[in-house]
Amino acid sequence: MLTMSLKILVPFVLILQILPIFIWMERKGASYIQDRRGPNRANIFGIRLGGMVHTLPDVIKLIFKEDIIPTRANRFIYTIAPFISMTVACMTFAVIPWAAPLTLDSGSFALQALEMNVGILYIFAIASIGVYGVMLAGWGSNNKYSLMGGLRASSQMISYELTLSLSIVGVLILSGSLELGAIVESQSANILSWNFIRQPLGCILFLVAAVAETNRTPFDLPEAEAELVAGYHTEYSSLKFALFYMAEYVNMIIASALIATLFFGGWQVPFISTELLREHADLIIHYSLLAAGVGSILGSIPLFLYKSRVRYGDARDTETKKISIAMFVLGIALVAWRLGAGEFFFEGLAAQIAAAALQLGIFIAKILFFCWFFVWIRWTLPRFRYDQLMQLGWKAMLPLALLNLFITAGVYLLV
Amino acid sequence: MFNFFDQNILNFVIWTPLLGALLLLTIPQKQNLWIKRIALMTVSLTFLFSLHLVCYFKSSSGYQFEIFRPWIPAIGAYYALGVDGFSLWLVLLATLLMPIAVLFSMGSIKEKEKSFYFNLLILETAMLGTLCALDVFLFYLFWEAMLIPMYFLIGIFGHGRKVYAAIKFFIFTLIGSVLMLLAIVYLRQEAEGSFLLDHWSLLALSPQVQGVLFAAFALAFAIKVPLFPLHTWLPDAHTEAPTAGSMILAGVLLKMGTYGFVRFAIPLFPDALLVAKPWIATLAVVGIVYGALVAMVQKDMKRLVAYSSISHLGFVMLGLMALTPQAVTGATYQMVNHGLTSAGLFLMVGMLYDRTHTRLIADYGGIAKQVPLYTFVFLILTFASIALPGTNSFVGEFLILSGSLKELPYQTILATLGVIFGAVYMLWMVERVFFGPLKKDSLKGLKDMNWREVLCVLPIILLVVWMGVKPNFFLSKIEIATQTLTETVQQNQLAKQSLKLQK
Amino acid sequence: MVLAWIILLPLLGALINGYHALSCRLRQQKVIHGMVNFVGVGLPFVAFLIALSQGIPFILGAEEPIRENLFSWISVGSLHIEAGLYLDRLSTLMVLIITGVGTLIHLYSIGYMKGDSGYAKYFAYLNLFLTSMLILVLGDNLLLLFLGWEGVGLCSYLLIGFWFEDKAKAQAGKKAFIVNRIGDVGFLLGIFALGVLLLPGAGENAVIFNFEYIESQIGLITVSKVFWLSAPFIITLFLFVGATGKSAQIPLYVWLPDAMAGPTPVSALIHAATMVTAGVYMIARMDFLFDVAPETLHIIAIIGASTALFAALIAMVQTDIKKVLAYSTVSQLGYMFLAMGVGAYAYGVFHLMTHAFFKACLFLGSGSVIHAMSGEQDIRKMGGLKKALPITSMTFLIATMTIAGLPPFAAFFSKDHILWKTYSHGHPILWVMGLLAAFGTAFYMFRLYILTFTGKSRVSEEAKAHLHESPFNMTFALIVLAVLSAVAGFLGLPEVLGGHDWIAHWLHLGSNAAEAHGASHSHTMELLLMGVSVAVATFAILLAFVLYRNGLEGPNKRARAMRPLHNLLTNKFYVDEIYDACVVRPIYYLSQSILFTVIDRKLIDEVLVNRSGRFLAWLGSCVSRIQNGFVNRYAFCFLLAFALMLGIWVFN
Amino acid sequence: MSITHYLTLAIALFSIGLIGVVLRRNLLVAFMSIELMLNGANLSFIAFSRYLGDMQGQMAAFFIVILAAAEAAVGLAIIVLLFRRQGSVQSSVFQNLKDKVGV
Amino acid sequence: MTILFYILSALAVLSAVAVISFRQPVYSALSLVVTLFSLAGLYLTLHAEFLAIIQILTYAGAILILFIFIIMLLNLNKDELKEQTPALWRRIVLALLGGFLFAGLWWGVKKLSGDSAKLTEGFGSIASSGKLLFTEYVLAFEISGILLTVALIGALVLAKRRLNYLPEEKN
Repeated sequence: MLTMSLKILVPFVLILQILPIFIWMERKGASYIQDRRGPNRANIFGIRLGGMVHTLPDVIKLIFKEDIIPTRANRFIYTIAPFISMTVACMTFAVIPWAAPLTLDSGSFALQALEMNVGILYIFAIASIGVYGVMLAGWGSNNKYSLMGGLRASSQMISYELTLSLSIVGVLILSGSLELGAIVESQSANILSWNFIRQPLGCILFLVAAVAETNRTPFDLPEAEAELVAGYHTEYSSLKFALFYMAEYVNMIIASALIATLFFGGWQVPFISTELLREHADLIIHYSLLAAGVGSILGSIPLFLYKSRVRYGDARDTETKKISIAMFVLGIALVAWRLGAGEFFFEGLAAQIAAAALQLGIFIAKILFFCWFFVWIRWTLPRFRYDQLMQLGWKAMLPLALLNLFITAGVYLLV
Repeated sequence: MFNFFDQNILNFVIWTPLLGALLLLTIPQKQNLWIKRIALMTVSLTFLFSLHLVCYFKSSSGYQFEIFRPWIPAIGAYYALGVDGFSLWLVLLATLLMPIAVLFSMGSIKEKEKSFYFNLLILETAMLGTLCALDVFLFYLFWEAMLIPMYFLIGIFGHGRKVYAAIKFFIFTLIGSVLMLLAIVYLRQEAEGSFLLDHWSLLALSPQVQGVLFAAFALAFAIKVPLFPLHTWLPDAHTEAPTAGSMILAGVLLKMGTYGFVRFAIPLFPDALLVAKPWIATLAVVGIVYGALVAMVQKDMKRLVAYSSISHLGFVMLGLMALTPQAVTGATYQMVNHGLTSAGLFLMVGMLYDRTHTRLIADYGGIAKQVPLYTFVFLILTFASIALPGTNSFVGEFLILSGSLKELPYQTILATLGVIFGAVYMLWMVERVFFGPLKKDSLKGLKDMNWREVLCVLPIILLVVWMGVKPNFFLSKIEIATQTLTETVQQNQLAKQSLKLQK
Repeated sequence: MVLAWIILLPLLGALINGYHALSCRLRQQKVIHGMVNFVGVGLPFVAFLIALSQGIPFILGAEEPIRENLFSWISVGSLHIEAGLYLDRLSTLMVLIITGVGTLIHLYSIGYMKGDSGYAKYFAYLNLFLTSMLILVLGDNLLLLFLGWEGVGLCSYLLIGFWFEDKAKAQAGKKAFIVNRIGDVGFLLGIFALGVLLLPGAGENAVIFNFEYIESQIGLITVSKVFWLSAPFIITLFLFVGATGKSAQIPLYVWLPDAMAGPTPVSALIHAATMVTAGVYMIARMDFLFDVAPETLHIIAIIGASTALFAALIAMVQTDIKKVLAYSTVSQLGYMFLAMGVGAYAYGVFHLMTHAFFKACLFLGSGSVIHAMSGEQDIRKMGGLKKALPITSMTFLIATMTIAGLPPFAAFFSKDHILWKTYSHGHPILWVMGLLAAFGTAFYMFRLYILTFTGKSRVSEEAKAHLHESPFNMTFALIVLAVLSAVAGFLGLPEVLGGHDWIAHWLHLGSNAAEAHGASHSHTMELLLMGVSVAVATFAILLAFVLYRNGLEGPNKRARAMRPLHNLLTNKFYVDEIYDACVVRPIYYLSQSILFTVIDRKLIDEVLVNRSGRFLAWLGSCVSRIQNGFVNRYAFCFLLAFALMLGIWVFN
Repeated sequence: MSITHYLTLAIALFSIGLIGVVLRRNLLVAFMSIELMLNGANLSFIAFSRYLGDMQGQMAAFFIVILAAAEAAVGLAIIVLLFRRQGSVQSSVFQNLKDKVGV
Repeated sequence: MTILFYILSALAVLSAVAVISFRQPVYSALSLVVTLFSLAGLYLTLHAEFLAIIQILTYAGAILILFIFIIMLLNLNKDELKEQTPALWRRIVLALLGGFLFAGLWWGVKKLSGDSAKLTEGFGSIASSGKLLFTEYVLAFEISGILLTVALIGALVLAKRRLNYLPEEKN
């Protein structure tokens, strides 16, 4: 039971860690795209970490805001809607593998919360349940605009769900199984075997559908400020709004995780296969740590010399200096440790764990990259009109997905 | 050629009216003169054929002029026709009354003649068919076929509450005949799937079964005869029917009930008859007295004659129930007599109606002065219907009453009471209509009978006198049939008695 | 075939006259009086001559009756009825009376009916009447007798209602026919009872209703039973009921007084001479049967006597000349039935003959008075007509003396014989009643004579103007009849007075038993009784003279004195009103409100026919209520049905 | 857990669905109870397929689900139409086919 | 395993009862979702993963959303309040009838023997289901495809509002 609970814990913790980074990235990215500084005020003892600390007060703000329930709203549905969306969002992460399965004496130990051979279908099922949250929220808050917003959001999510599922069928054909672990396995040969190369069209379609699925930018009609104020969650305040907000970001994380696992080889380290990785795991770690130490030392120096023009008159001015000193000390320690202890020597399980750790790191890097991708799209592309959105969904992407399916099936059969 | 004609004379008699009717259809409605001529010709032709029947009727027991051909072998129905003492004179009566009816309605029916004569001819075929059928299925077919044209005649050409009367007439008879149908079906199955009457008469049925079957047949025929409680359709049907219609209805259709008793109910179920005899006789006698008494208070002449026919047919039923040769012969003879007298009376009332369009006695008074010939004929018919000796009804009534005194003493004494009341209501009507001062001016211009009406009434008057004075010519032919009937019934009853004694 | 001609001749006359009357009426032409007279009177006269020719051998003592068999009327199975004629002494007497008196009356009515519009029709009816009377008399079996019986009833209906414009006259005709019909029903029942008795025993072609055959079967009849009563008693009782109906005895006499509505010769012929005597003839013809039923004879006697007395009382106060004569006929008939009742059939017939003569003469006399007074019948407006109508008054006087029973005239002998026979056969009470009736008869007859012919003339002026003696053809009949009524008595001269009572021996009716019984009394008693009756008659005549000599004032005063009795008598003991109240009205009420409306209309029509129709319609509507379009209800039914099926499946 | 347990549950669902259809006047809820009945049937199919070791049961269940989807689509379209016509979804409102009693 | 069965079946029954007893259709819809989820769980215990997922995907994910769509679009809630709860006696009678029904069927079912057959490897998984679908039941599969299309078009034609104020689309 322990391993089972551990397996569940890891994805959950993973999401909760990535979430604040993603929020920070979103705000920082948006500001830099809009040529402005992002959040840089909040600090703990002067350390601002480039605005990342700001998310903490954000969260606290949301929690402690006054919780207003509109009169004559359907109280039960109004309150339950955010919880549904949040739980649904978190549940999908269970299926995503974050590292190669460990070969233990008692059989392989999959490093994913739920090793289901229905895999992908599970995700889509849960995604379709997600629609409930949105609809009930829109309807529960007894406000015409939120109702319209809820309707639009749900209809959009439903129609793009179709394209989403059809676009990945190509991948399924190639990988031969719905189980995500197996899909990643099928991409393990080399960078060329990654699906975004074998399935370029599928990848693009999946990407666009994923963005639409999470109601992000080009497709974020429901929350379009201009027309529907804040869409289905206009009436929500404090914690319930926070839940919706987080649910949205979790959805995006999952979308990017899916993109990574399905098309970009999941936890596959680009050029090193798992076995290779396992043999040289100790070597790689040793050298990477070493590189990290040297890097931090070199990095701390320019930081130290940097004079910021802005004087806040409080602890923030000296922040860069304190950071640069910290980096310097850390780098020295790393280098010393690495050189002193010499190469690690893992064999058997320890090697596998080390390899898994590496793969996990790569996997997180991929997710972050795609999160950045989402943010990037959001603050560059203009918004679609509703009928254009539907037009694109039904008349453009669906045929393309079918075409892609057709081609891959044809090729697969002939080859 | 002649013996071909003689062989299936019955076919000729029965189907000529139908041919006439079909011929009528071909003539356009405008040519009503031709319609009348053709109708009259067909009907008279049928009468001629039936005369042949009379001449060549050998006075031997059993059926004459038999025609026997398998008709629907699947259900065992044969096309069997035959005439014997009972049906001969009724056939004659039907074929005689028809020309009179047609001749009379030539004057009185002015619109929709084609459908009127068509219905009449169909009615005649049905009547003749019922009388001559020896196969029960064929009998039932014609029996039902009779209703439809009569229904139309009353329904379309009648006056006053004609639709109500037509429906009532139809449904009353239908209820009875449906029960009969059940009995027929049961009997057919009993007689191994054959509908022939001869096969049926050989059947030995247990008394209880006989009782039920007899009840079914008796009910169907009792409605038609109008025995007492089931008679309310008759006055309505008669008063609302057109003259020709009520003539045929009274003349022949009522006799179907009694004929049915004679042909089916009595011979087939002797034991049940033994049990039911007193009951039906009492009902008949009640009918006689009831009919006479109610006739006394009628305001409408036709209705009075209708109730009088209930009373007269009560006599016939009494005769049938007594089952002695005299009584049954008298009953059959009385059927023919009543047919003549009541048809005659309806004819006369019809004539009055054509002239003054009212049948209420109160509207008349003292017309004897105006129409002496009409009064003379009417008086003869009145005395015939009262059964004055020398007229036909007296012979019938005498035979019935003398025959049935032994079997049903109490009923007979009550029945003779009916004779008195008969005289009362007829003379009361005659006195109110004919005698007394002629006050009403509407009657001043009353014309006497024209030649056509005299021609209609003449045969009836002649027959009334002839059948009164020289009845033997008719009785001898009926006698044989009654002889066979009473003997068969006696044997069965005796057999049963002896059986009972042994048990 | 000679006898047949007697019947056919009048029939022929009737047909010819009838056809002539109808065609003239239709073609609006005048009736040729000559032809009608010749046919109407001539043919009956010829019939009279033939009858005479056939009758003389009998009068001269021939025993063997003449039989003629015309044709077989009804023959069904073992029942044979022949239309045969039979002439023996009794029927010769009757035929002679009928044809004789009939011809005279025909002659008389030529004058009487001269101006009438239905002249030919009248003669046709009269001839028809003669035919049916002759059939009645000449018929050799009961059926033919009944045929004549009803025929006569028919003709009396036609003749009484001859002037049918007048409502009262038409109703009188109807009343006569219906009352006769009630009697006839009794007669019919008698015939049927006889038929039931004789039929089983009859041989293959036995003619059971012939009189001779019945006489031959008398042994079987006396012994057998009908409806648990002795056969002869029942049959004779029924026949007697028929007789009362026809001859107007107590219960059914009411039609005779009203029958006066007809023309007077009709009353003379039918209600005096012939028809009413049919009952007496029938009993005489069936004397062998009646002898065997002593109880019926006893009843007949009682009824006869009471009718005689009863009618005599009423006649005393009647004011209409014909009504008086009508009641006198009823009482004389009472006498005849009294004779029959005591077994003296011959004397009954003898009285019948004498009565025919003097009653016809009286009626014709009154006819000529009415003719002279141009239709006036009320004796209170007459008086002192002797001078104006000498012959009529003379003949009327002779007839009155006859009927009163004065010695030289016929009635004295016949009536006396009857009284003597009643007394000698041990019925003293009946004899007294008979005597009183005789007193009454003498009183009212002379009252009538005095009031009409003698005394102060109360005739109104214009009637007095054309008061004239009736023409010869009318007075001839009167004279002949008067002479006959005077002379006829001597036929039955009793031994006691030296005659050898020819008529009784000639007819030798009835079994000798009755004869033997009477012989015991001595001749002296007979003479004594004869003297008493003559005394009574003369006393009555004197009383009448005293009372009515000087007009009506005196009698009216006395009438007012004994008002209740007088009213009772003038209203004929309220008999008509009683009949009407207890017979006619209840039957009418019964049939009108109970039978017709309640049973016919309400019970059968309403309840059975309409009500059942409406019930079916109601049934239909309440079933349709289930279809109320409510979807859930249908689903519920599905569920119910499914559960039911499940239940069935589970439990077996 | 033996098959009877699963079947009892299936029957329970089925009868609850049936009652729902009969009881509820609102067409939508009745429609949902029909879905409930279908699910009851599905469960019995799958239970049988599990205990008979034969995949056919599941295939049948699969097709039932498809059928339910199609039926829901058309059913709801009809309900929308009914609503648009009568303004309410109460089954008591749709009584036009009622037999006019007493005509 | 048995506890799981009892929990899930209790949940299913309760939510089923909730479906038919809630006055507001939205609540019944939601309780129907719960029923479906519990059934999906039951399917899993019966080794029918493919169907469990299909159940959630189509039933909960599509059909019920359609329901809620309809409820929301027609905002039925208001007039639902008018629907008065059926008379008490009707509910009792129905409950009795339901009980009787249940007992009858249960009586039928009771006789079934409880032994479970040996399951083949991969029983109920997507692969085996997929294989079966495309071999043995391929015809049924295609027909159901057609059926769904027909249903789609049908629903569209039925519910398409003839917008009379918009000019008829020229297609």
